Amino acid sequence: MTILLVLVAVPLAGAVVAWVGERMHEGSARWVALATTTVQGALTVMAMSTATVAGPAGSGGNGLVALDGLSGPLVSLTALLGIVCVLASWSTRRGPGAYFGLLLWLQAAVTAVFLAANILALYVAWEAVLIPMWFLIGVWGHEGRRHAAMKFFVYTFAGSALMLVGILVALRNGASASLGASAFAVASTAQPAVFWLLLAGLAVKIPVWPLHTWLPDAHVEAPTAGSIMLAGILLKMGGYGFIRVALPLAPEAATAAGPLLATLGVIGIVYGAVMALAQTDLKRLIAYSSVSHMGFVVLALAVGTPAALTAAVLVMVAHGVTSALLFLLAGALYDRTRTLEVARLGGLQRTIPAWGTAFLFGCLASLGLPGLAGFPGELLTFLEGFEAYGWWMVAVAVGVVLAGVYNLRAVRRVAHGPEVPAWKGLADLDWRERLAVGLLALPIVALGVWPSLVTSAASPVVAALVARMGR
Amino acid sequence: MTWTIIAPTLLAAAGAVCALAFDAFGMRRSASGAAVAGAVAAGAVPLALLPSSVSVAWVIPVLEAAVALITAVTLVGGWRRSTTSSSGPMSAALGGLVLSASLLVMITHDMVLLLVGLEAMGLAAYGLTALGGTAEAREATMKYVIQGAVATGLLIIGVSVLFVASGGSGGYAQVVTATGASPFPRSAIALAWALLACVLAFKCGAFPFHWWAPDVYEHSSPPAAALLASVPKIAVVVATAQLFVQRGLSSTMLTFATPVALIAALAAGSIVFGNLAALRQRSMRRMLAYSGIAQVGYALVGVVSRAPVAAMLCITLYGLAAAGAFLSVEAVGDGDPSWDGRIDTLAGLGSRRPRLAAAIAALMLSMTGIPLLAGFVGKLAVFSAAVDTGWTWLAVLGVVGSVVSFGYYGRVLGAAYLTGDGIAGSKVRSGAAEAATLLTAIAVVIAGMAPLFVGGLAALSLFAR
Amino acid sequence: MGVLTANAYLAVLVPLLASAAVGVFGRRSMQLSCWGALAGSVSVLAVGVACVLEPAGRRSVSLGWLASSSGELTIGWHADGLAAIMLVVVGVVASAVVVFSLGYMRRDPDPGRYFALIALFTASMSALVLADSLVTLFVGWELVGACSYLLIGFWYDKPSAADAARKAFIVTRVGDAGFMLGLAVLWGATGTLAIPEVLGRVAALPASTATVAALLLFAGAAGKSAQFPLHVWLPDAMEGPTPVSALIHAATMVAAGVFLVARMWPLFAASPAALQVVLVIGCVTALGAATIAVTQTDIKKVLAYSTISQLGFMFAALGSGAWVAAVFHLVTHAAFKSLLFLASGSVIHGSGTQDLRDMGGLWRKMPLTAGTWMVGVLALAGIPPLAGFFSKDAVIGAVMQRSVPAGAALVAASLLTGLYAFRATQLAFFGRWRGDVQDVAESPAVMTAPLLALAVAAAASGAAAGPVSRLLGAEAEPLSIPIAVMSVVAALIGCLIGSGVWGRDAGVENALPRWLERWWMAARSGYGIDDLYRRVVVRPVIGVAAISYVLVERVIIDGIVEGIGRATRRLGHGAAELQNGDPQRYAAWIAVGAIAAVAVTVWLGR
Amino acid sequence: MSGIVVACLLFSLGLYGVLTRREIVAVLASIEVMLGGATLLLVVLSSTYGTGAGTAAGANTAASGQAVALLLLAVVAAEAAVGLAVLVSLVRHGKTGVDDIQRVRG
Repeated sequence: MTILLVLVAVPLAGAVVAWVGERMHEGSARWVALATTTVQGALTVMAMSTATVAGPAGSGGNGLVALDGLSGPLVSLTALLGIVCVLASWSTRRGPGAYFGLLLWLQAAVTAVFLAANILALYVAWEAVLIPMWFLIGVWGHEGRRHAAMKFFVYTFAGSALMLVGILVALRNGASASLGASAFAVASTAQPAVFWLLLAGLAVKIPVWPLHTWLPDAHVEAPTAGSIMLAGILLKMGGYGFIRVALPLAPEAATAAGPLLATLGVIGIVYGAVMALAQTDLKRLIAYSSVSHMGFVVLALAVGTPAALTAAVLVMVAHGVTSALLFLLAGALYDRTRTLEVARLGGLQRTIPAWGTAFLFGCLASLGLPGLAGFPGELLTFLEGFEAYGWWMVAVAVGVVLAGVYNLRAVRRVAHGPEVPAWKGLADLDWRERLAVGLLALPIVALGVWPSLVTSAASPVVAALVARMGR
Repeated sequence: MTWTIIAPTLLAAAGAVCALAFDAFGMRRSASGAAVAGAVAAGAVPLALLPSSVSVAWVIPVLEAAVALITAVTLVGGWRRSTTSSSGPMSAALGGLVLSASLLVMITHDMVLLLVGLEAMGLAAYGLTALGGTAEAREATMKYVIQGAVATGLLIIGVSVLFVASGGSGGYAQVVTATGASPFPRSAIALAWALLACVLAFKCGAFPFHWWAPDVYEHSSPPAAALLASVPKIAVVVATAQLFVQRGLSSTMLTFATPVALIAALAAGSIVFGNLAALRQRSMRRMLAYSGIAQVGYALVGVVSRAPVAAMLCITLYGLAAAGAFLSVEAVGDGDPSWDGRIDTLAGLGSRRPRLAAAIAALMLSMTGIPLLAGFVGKLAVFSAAVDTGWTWLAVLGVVGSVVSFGYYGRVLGAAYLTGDGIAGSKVRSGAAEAATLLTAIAVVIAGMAPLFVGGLAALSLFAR
Repeated sequence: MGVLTANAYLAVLVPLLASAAVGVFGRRSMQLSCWGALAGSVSVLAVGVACVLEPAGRRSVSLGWLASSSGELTIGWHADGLAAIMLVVVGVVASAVVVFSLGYMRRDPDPGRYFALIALFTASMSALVLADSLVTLFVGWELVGACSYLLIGFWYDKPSAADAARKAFIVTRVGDAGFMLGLAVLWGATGTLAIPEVLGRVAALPASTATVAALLLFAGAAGKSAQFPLHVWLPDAMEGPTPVSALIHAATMVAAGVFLVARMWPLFAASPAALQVVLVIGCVTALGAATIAVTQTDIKKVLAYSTISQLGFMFAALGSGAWVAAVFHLVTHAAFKSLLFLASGSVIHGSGTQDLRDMGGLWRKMPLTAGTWMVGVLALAGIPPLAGFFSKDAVIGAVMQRSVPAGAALVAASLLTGLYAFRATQLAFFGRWRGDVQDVAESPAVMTAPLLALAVAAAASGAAAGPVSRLLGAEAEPLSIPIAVMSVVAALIGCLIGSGVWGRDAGVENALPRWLERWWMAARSGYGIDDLYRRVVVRPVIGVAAISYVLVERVIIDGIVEGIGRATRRLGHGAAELQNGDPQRYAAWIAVGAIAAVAVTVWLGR
Repeated sequence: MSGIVVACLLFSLGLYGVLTRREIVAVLASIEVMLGGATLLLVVLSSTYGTGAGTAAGANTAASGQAVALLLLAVVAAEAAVGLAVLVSLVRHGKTGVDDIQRVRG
């Protein structure tokens, strides 16, 4: 159990050391950050292997920390993205100490969310994520960063504030604070209130259509590492919260809200794809593709069968690595060209081949090509969705086609086509960026070929949750 | 034994008198020193006399100590000002008096003493505001006096009715029993309680009796504002909590069913008005003043949901942060005398004075109610009490208020960190204000983190009962 | 031999590993990457032959791919007769193409990537063929589409190639969306996606479900096999290197649609309505594509439309219940069509142009290519004793029994086939050399050798009718003489018109009579279907996206969010304005406030 | 009963004066009247409404009421003193009317 507490403490310690270290010795922050994230990665692997991954939530000493099949994959994703973020922001010159400090604080907070075994601890960690993200977007962002940072903070804070009230109402109606295996459901009269209040916070985070408009602004303005953590892992807190807290607390209300949530999910898929089609800025395009992918998660959560929930976890992890790769590449490109206007880009496969190939790989993964991470989760969601909602899945099929359209259109306009003279002498990816791309490409292929890496861990836990809900 | 109860008030008053004496002999430094010593002594006594086992009896002494220490911090924060300008020692002495009156208000259980305490606090506040020295300060004081007078009138009527109804004794307990059976018709008693509620609302700056607050806090000297924005507010809210949720502190019986709706209206009004008006403010102190109105609203939610300890905790933790915030204004002023007190011209503070900026950030985020900081602990206690007693809509209003509050607290952070350029700070004249700000910031962080280690957050529900 | 049939997955694994090796190490030398790709395709051929010689029956393994509580999605392989035939076809054509590419891609700067992609394609194709569950089949299906995308867009800096690649992948994905829906229907109805179980439970399915599932699967097949209305991508796919067209867009990938219907035959057999649709689409495509092929000026476009037409024949056969004939025609078509494409590659390589109007009299300078082309053309036209005659005749025979108008349409199509085949031959190989390049020379041996091999295969595959149908578990029907005579006569008429008209005057197309001119131009542009799609589908979608982004996202949804922010600030203004500085107004507020409070308390407390 | 009416009348008059007079001096004067009225109310109430007027206990209420009234006089006096002190500082800067002290707003 202590290793789980360490998983939160290590990044925090790293954050302090990085921040202080930078003061004493220029450039030491990034090495400290790299060391911390690698140690965190190793610890996570150790924790995953020793913890009874398949067992119910083994709660920590004072009920603060638990690791099981549901939170395991997401904690591992966080550790991986932590390393990638450090590599991606290796050359930040503006206050690296604070930058890496905040990044590690963010990682610690997110890990704490996934490991929290107590509702209030989960809420505290959930809010603790906001502050570093606000600073990352606000200080190191691009031109419109102040507005984007403010919008991100207030929008998410509004959602999570209502979530707090939901938690309080739940606690009043007999829910036990521990998220472990204890008897769970709230009195059925209070379930609608609890469910909708909790959903307010979760829906903003996932994001569920139409509560998504903060995402593109935050992504366009955030620095590379900020985008990677935001898209890669912060969105998953919503999905995780739904499965870990909202479903067990208010099962009947969740079933009743199923059709509405499914509709919002399907709209999210199609709407996100259509919006991505209309974008002229590469990062905004990737942000909308995230909205579309998370639409699958919402649909899966709405269906609510054990298979669908497993699919939701799978899509979350897959989208985590895929969008992280795309944002890593968009950030790397921005560092070189200082613009992400798709109209001004072109022929990059010829100019910077390594980047071009990685971008193509990312887009193929994003459009859900089988053999890559996106496909298994989306297929299982599609199948479960069809079984639950029948011919509504035609809209999802349209969404899948549109995903192909906007991804290939992006590749066509950015990577293919004749070389643009303006970008003649661009430097291709350096070894750090290639390592980061490799670190992401590996899981993308692994999950695509053998998805039960995640599903075999998540499926039993989810089945137990659903069984206990008596659904 | 009664002496030990009154000791803190007397010690604070003694400190003030010594300060005046020293000032008469022109010894400014020792005058300020005496005031600070008085405050610290006033804080030490209740702590020393704490009963061994932690119980509800701990609450009032701990709050007394907190109030005294906050006063000491504000006096230390104003050290440069009180040792250099001629009216300095006078404001230090008045600070001691405010503390002394506030302590009286907190511990008394007698209507008349409550009246005397409130008036003494008011008069000392008039003095402190006037010492701001500027034309606006004088104007603000005059307005404060006029409004204060009207409030005093209403207070006297209220107290007199209750005093006579309770057979001339005026003790809270007697008043409560008299409320049930008294020579007066029910409506007279209702009038008295209503007036009492309104005056207490006036004293702690709740809506719609808040008019004096923005002017006074903006134009009095920052250390004075730090004191006035925290200590009197805490005292009045503690008194309100005791009065309206009866002396037993834990008993859930409300003396009079009807004032609950009135206090709920005051609370809701304060939250809405305070948050909205603060959004528009350009001057930092005026913004803090309006946000104070909202924060009182949150505390009153605790009173409404019959959780006196939660209400006291909420207002005290806010008081701590508010004092720190006003002292930070003084600290920034120390660094750059030409600063016009506006938020937007705080630009670049994050890079120029990182420690101070970090302290300001902690204080702002605490007042917003972000977890791991003191404000969240207070708000969580109050809102969970509200939800438990069925006042869920008040909790939602409070929570939404906190979200809106990031609109203006966040703008301070935005100015400090997100904008590059800004006024080039000169050499810092004296570190006293910055030290005081840092002290409060650290206290806020520690208070925020405490529940994590003290048996997990679930323990918070202890406060909610 | 046993070891190969036991673990047929080698057909997938070896090319996959080859592709990875070539991708990483192939940068340096052309030979190394060529050998890598060849190893892949030869291994497929070897496994195919092994399975043909020793029909080991169902050797399949299924692994828990996606563990989910409500049903097991498994992956695994299943080497039966149909798979064996397909493996042989893929093996032969792929090997020929790889050897041919050694010569064709000599001057290309990036051979490593080319051969890696070819090897990856071979691996995906055999994964598709060997698939034991519909999930694995779908994985192979999409990967094949992706490889075709990457290979069509091989010269990605050519805008037309990049556009063609994107168009191909998107149009096929439209079909694949239908396929996915079909999967969902079957998963819902039978609770599993393993092919044997699904087919086992087909009988229990209600007719409507079977029909819907069959039609959806057919949608996927139509997309991949470029049947009307999803055929628009194949002509543009000619932008890719010619060997790619030979491998992917002649023999293997486009045949995947036919393979799918054949593999899921019991499902189709269970729904006559679906078969009717397949028949109609097959005939319409066969005839329509043939008319367009006649008018094409680019030699590869002629062959592309010819492929669409021949696939139409196969689907017509499937639609009329003769799936064995369809598979047999698939085999023979793969042989002679890949031969024709490679020959056209050799012509393009030698003469430097793809436009038939700039060619002429090449048989003198490129005898070997001309010879092999003639074999291919005769097989295509269905002239006995070459392969085309046997397989096309079986198809027409089966279709004629099913419905005479359909049969008539196919006979007309085979007439047109003969017409465009010989028109192309006449324009390219006979008459005067109209091109400006002078030193036209025969292609090197490395290119002509595969031509010869395929020529032999094209000729001999006619005799394979017996073994093929036996492998598929059905005895070969005897040739019906009247049908055979009718189709041969039609073909001969076509050939005569083709070589005669264009023999006399190579430029006859420029001076056509008014009415024919209009039809001719329409047919050349594919009856404007491409433009229709662009106007009706592509442009509106982009337009709607742009408008809805500005309108729905920016104005409505984000408008509300930002609006709430602004409204709160404006309220703030209102609130702060209350404080107008007049102390008496404040005092009045206090008095009024107190009175109101008293009134409320008294009224409530009464 | 008439005592209460007088006290309320005095209080209302004082309040009216505070709200309407334009000179600050007059406002302060009105404040004195108002507070005087309030104190009077206390004395009248305690004497008429003491528990059992005329009995020993009643006398007790009346006495303590008057004692508190004396205390109130001191408080009101202090209030007036501070008010006048502020007024003096304002007058020194030439501001005597309520309109002159309306600059601080918003």
